[in-house]
Amino acid sequence: MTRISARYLGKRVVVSYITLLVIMTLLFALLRSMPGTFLASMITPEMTPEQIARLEEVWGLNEPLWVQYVDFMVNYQTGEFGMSPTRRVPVWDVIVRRLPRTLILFGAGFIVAYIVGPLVGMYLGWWRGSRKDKSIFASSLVMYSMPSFWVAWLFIWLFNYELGWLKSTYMFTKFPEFEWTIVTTLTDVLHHITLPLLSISFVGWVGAMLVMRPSMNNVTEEDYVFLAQAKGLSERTVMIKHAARNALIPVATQAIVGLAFLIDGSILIEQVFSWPGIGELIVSSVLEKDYPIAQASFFMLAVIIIVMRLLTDVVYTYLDPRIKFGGGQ
Amino acid sequence: MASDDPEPIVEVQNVSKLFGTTQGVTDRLLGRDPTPVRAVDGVDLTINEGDIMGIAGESGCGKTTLGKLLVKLHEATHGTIEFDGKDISDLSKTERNEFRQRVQMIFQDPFESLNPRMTVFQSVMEPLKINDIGAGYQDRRDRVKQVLNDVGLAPAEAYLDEFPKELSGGERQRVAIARALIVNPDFIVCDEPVSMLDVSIRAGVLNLMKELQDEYGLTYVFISHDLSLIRYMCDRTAIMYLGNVIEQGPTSEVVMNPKHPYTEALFDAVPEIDPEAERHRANVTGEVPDPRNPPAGCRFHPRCSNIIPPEGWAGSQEAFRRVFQFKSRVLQDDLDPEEATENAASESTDAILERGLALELPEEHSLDAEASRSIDPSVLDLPADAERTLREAAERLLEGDFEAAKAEVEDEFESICERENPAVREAGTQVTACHLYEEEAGEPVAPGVSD
Amino acid sequence: MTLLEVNDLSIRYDTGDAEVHAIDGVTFSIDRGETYGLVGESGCGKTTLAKSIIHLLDHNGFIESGEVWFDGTLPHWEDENGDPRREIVEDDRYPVRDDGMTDLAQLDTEQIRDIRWRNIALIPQSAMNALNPVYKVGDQIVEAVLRHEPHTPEDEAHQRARDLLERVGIEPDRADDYAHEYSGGMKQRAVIAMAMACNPDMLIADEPTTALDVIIQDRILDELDELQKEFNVSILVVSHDISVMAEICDQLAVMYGGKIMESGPKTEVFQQSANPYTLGLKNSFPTVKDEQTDLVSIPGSPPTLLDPDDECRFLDRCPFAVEECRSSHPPMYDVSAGEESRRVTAENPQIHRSACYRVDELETMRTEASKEETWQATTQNR
Amino acid sequence: MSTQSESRFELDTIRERWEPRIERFKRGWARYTTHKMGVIGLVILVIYILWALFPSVFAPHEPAWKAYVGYENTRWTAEQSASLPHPPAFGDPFFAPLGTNANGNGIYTLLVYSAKDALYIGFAAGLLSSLVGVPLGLISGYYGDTWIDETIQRIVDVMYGLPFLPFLVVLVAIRGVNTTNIILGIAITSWLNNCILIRGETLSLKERAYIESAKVAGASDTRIVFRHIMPNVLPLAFVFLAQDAAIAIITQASLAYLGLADFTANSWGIMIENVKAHGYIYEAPWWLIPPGLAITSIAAAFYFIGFSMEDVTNPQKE
Repeated sequence: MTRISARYLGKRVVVSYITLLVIMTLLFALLRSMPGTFLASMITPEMTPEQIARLEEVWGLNEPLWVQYVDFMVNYQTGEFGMSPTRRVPVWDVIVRRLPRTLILFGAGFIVAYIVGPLVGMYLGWWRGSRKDKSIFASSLVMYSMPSFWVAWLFIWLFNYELGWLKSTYMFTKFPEFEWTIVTTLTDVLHHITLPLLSISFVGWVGAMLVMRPSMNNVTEEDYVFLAQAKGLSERTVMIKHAARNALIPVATQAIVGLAFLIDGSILIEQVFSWPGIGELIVSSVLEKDYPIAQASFFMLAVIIIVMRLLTDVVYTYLDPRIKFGGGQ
Repeated sequence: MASDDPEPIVEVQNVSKLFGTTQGVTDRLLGRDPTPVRAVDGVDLTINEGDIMGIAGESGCGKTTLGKLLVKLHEATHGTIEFDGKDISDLSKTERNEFRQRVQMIFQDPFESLNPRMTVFQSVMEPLKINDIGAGYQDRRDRVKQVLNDVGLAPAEAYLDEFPKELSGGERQRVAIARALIVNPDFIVCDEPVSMLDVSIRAGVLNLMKELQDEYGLTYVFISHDLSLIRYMCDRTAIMYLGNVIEQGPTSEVVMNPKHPYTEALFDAVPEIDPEAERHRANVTGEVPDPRNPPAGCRFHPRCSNIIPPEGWAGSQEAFRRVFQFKSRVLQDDLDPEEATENAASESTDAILERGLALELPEEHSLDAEASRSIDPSVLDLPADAERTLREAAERLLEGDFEAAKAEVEDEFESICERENPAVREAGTQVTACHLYEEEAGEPVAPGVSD
Repeated sequence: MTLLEVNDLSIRYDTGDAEVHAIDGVTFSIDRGETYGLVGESGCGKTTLAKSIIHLLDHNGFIESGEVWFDGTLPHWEDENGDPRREIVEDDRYPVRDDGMTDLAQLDTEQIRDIRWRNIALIPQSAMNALNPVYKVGDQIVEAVLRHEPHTPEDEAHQRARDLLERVGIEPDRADDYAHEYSGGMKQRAVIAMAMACNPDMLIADEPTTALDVIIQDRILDELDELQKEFNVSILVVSHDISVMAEICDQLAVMYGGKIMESGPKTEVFQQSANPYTLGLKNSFPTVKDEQTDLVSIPGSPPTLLDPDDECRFLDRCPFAVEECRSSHPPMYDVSAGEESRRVTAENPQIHRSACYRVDELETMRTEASKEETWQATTQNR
Repeated sequence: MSTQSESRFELDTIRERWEPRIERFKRGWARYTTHKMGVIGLVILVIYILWALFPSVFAPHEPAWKAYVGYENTRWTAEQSASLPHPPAFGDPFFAPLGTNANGNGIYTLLVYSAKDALYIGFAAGLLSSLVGVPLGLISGYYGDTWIDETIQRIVDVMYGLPFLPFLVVLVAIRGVNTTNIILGIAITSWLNNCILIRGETLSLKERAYIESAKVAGASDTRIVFRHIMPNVLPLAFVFLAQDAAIAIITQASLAYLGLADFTANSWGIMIENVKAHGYIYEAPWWLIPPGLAITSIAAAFYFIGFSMEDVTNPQKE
């Protein structure tokens, strides 16, 4: 990792930070333009105007807009997310409890999708135009067309309802009959996570495949692949070591878009499986009009995406030695 | 072919073109400095009416950029280009339209220079449409047919509705020529017009271009890396190296009697079709340096066989060339003491000297004692003090003190070639930019006066 | 001593509706230590021919018929001297001849991989892009060494890579660099070094200098020359550039439309050209040193080779065509007999041969061919 | 004299203009039909378009039809009510080839009547995001490396930092849950891809020699963009349109699932949501599976068409 200089990394962090600030501003504007103030859910018809005014004061809504904005920006960066009006607990506490669960599910989904996708893409791209390629490609497009929550239900119906193999709700067993040891915890989580993970990756891998396949196909026409064949290397070695390794480079770029797609997927999946993560939280809080929570969850998801993009950059430099970040061309 | 009383049609004065000077917002925010490429650097050139002016050079020498400057596809960063007495960077709208009609360009790749979604007719007619020439559709169609016949695509009807992909490379290039000719231009820049064509087809296109020159009264700039084509086509030739024109003059003189060491090397390197021909190999070292960071002084000096020793150099020029290489290698950290001494028989400073003084040259130019990248310093006519300095530096290298080694050689062995960029001077019938001709020519001359 | 002997080789490309007769009944042979040139314009089949020797055709290309005898065999068919074992030679199931030569055309994909690089290495067209950008140059050479000599210790292989690089004039330290850190000429040298990694008997150089500037080209040609002297390797050069060929080849074959039109020792082919196509080609090639005579192009364009007719492939563009040319493509005639106005087919692929029915009228052909009108007349006739 | 020659001139111009295009189209079509996948996609799409245009022809009932009682405004018996949702029935006790939902509506009928909604959302959102993304991509590419490009790219960058679905959820929650807002929301988030890809294509087209050749001939920026770049970019834009349509349909279904949909409309997404809302995921596969398959098949049809077209318009294969 010598190719990526600390200076370059620093610059990327600054740019990411600016992006985050812009997104926060957008978020602020978005939530202030929600119908009614975000106190709507706390205000009951029998409240007096004084009580409402007091509430607004407590929540800082009587300040001028720019003060609210500055407060918001400053508070958010210090993790000061305020109180949840419906749950009456600090938003931070809720988020912190939920974040790891989302990361586990989403992270696992991401890894599976970006292992399976490029692998299949590699095979299809190498055998581009063959019967096998055509049929697998068409089937994966069909998979890509399925609404993920619907797929999840089909899985639940099959593996949980019919076969009873796997769990369909929550991350842990609620009232376990076993002791919590490392082994039981892991098996329990595995029991719970398999179906949601399967549902996310069932659709998610196709995005990576769609980039890998043409990329692989282009690479097969490169002279170095031809030379590798002329060297007498086996087809497998040529395909994996010489072609696929180069074809992966655009996949890293695509991952930035694919990330957002997978986050969308995991929100739906969390909903289906009552997986207690951020995605589930954001939807329920919007519906409950618990705006501080919605706002904070949104913020956390944006942070996840931005951090992941930074990581993608690093992976990119690793994949392509021609790119020397921080120096000239 | 040149007329008796040449009228300049294009005058290029001290023109430079830098690429990569602009920066994005983020780059600016992050304080990245642009490192511009000096694609064309201080070029003076005069092109006479009715001439075919050849511009030759290796890839990356700036010949294509110069061509694009001439047709105003790029704007010059410095300097002026005058077409028919008018500065082309400063044209009114009507003048610009006129310029666009009078000046045309033919591009290298006929597979790229025609819009794949336009028929031959549409492509050739487009300039008429843009410049609003011709009365109505039928008139334009007739003009197109006539030009197609002129470029040897007969019968024209058969080609009108074809798409480029249905044509062969030669046919496409003829369409491209027709497209340039249809507005009746005076001046055409041809950028490697036949380099993508097969040999047997090539001659036809070249001859066609020559015929059309008479017929249409054209002036050409013929850009090519292929020196035999330059020889065949051009009346006058300019040789470019790293953005500079280093020599120009009548083609036959430039070819047969080159003045600049680079020109000489360039022509030496061209293989001969006659298998019996006695040919020299090019006497240069290394490769063309990065145009982002060109050498100081004469751009060619790091590779030059005729690098000029400083006054008071007691040894031979041959020896100086090697000493100068040694110095450059030390300064660029190119001389690795471990590598040098690894499989050497002799003592280590000797080994470094043996290696550092060796040049990688074709057999005919290397010295007898020079084999497998090492040379015995004693065969060189090396002054004693120079050898002492080199040994000092080698000593430092062995100790691993590279800075000290650099300091040892840094201010020694200075050649005028690395200090000063040579001005353009007369040499014989040519003008050339080389310090070798400083004394005999005296004052720098303006280009184009030499005829 | 003959190293490679190609007999009546035909190669087709399957395009779905029709077959492209890329190579049609080509015969030639290369001696050890010899440089053999295949020269011709784009689409004449020269690259296809060279690649087919080690089965590197595109997926829709296949060898229709013919033999490719090569003096060398698979590692597991060899005895300790590197010759094929007795029982292999005698067994009819193996494509090995009594004189120990192996028919490469009959080897399957797995088998030919053992021949590639170990016996026959290749410098591909535009070697500039032939180095994989994501691996260090040295490692790519090591890869070739380890593939064919799996018992070599890793550090020995690395040392060999560095030595090879040094041999072609690259600092050994640069073995740890990536290709993008190399200049154009260095990449070309690195590929040449890689080609020498397993000490092959033969090199196939496909347009080895086309993408290079003249000065670098000059240097690379010099380099190839030296390598050949040092290792006594045969080189099969493929190029469209006649002047490069004139410089480096010993023997030469001029190809057109999937056929060899003229072949023989270089000087004879160039100086006593005996085929209308060669004569035309020479006319259209400018030289830099000589005072210029006018160039003359060959009218028309090359044939598509989609299910071609029997007639001479050059017929459409040939100013000397007679009725006989329509009957079939001419066989290779002995030129020295032609000089004496006799028409004798030549079996020996090493002598000067020409595929033209009018080989017995060389005098007329040569004088006529130097005139521009001769060639223009053909255009007007059609 | 003038009128006659003028009209002739115009006619010729029209002929000259269109003849090559028609020929191109014919050739493109011939190549398109060699893709089995593309043809299947087109057939599916045509079926759904017919469903959308003439639902009454294809559906056995109106959407208001209810099992056992038809269009009568009577109540079910307890027994009848308990049998709902009813599995597929062919005339006994009523005709509903795919069964009914818990309200007694025929699944097949609802399926047919929902096609309109899906197509509307697909085309509208796809078109809208193309209308934003393609011009911006063109501008950004053509003025590559200037402040215009820089600005557009920074906007795109920031937008990519947004989590799409939550953004949509919030957006729809603010603007009110109706189809128009859903379409707007989808378009706002999906133009990014078009913009980036069209920009890349434009950037590479811009470097082609024929663009420079047009410049030397004196062509204006507008002429270059509209005559030389656009025609080469548009086929690609259609490809993206098809993909956007697919994404829009899936997204709309996802929103419906999250409870953000106009529940008065007939929509496949809402049908699935209803399965869950009524708690029949495990018991009524005839209700759960068809709408999902419908969404899958129409999205797949759009993808099939898009990818086949990409192959056809790929200049390297032309």
